[in-house]
Amino acid sequence: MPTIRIQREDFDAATEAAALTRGQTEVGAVVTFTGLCRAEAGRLAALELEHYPGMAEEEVARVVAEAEARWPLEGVTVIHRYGRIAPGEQIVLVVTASTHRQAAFEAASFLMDYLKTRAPFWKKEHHADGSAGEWVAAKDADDEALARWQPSAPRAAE
Amino acid sequence: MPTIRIQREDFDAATEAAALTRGQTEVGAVVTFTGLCRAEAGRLAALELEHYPGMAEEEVARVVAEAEARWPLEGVTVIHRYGRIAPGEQIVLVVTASTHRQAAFEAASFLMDYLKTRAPFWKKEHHADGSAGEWVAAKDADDEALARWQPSAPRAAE
Amino acid sequence: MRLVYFAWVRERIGKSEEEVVLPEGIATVADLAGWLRTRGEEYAHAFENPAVVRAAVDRHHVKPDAPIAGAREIAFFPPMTGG
Amino acid sequence: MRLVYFAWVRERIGKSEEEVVLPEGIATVADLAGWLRTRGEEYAHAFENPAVVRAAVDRHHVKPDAPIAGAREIAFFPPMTGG
Repeated sequence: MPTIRIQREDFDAATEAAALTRGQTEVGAVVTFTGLCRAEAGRLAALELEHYPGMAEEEVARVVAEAEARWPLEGVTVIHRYGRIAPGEQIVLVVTASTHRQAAFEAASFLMDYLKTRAPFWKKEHHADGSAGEWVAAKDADDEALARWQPSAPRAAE
Repeated sequence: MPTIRIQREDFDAATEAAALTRGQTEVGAVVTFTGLCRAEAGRLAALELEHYPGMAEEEVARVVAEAEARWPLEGVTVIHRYGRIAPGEQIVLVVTASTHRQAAFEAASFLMDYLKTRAPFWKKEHHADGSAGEWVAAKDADDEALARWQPSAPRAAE
Repeated sequence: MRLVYFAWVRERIGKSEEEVVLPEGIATVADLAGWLRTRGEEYAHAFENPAVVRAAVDRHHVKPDAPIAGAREIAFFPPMTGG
Repeated sequence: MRLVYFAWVRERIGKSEEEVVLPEGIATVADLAGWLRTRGEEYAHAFENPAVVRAAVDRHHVKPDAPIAGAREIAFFPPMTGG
């Protein structure tokens, strides 16, 4: 069973990773990805993360199910925060455990690419100088990152 | 400055990852890879890791320098243990920090592929049933994993 | 039918949700967006470039030609920027 | 010149290191491995398949045709299995 949490509170990556391997002796590889809020050279005071309650949990669960169908995983944890997040603070956590390292790496990378473009979260900037912040624009680079996982035809939806 | 340690003692991945981001506000992504000893369905009592003292540190440093030349990294930590390691215990740690997630993922994956095939470590199995253990054979899959990072001509050495 | 809005779509429309009764002939998400545009300046602003507004029907991402018959909740929002 | 051995190369030869004085005409790592093979059964066993034995000269990986002139320490070992 994957662990999926959408929460305002911070998380502890080590505790989550440890929970995934506790009592396990067939996990050979654990990959932990932590996404943090950057100050962008002092320009940013904070990010405000808005989410779609209900759909966020469901969509992350669908993305996790896709990863589990695609790679042999012994465990998956995804935690995504919402609310106000200051530079240096954590935003998102993905942990994957597998018998083999490439499965763990690829699944974690896949999950992040999909979360970036499919999980219903939106970031608004708060400027350090007090000026009105803007909604962060989606990046073409993120769509391109996603395309890596679709060697055949483009996806129907999305 | 990367952190590189070749040691008999266990390590704490969370402490190492935290050290890499402490006081930093431009790190957007941290990828942590932990390699663990598998029990292989109870067949294995332990792994004995032999290493080439001196060269191990130097070779890991060369591999890290290659990763730093190739990706924009804010920090790198590599810890590799030697000695007797029981199933469920940690063997190797790679932590990469970058402003962008793909750099952090790719550098960590690259480092693991290179450590597997270039760092002078050798694993010997101790069987759970007390029978004589064997040296673990190098895997073709690991050489193939390495080839991913060489889009042009094959490397001169190695 | 319940409509929910997020991020700058929500800000432009000036509300995060509403209940609507649809007129005849609104069959798809694109039809719905087109009808909403006619409901006032704030909606016209939110949907001024319909190609960039994404939609979800009952919490599933859909394309503009997705049917809305039987849907309980339809969401409109900009491209996601999570992660 | 100092020679060091690791893993099953070390086990087969029965020692982890030794100092040797090379005869004339030993110019490359492959030459050195070939000469070592003639020094007894244990060496012949270690180098029975020279293609699988790797070498490092002064702690750098090298290919069999690497020159050994001036080297202080040459290592022989099986393919690495770290990580």
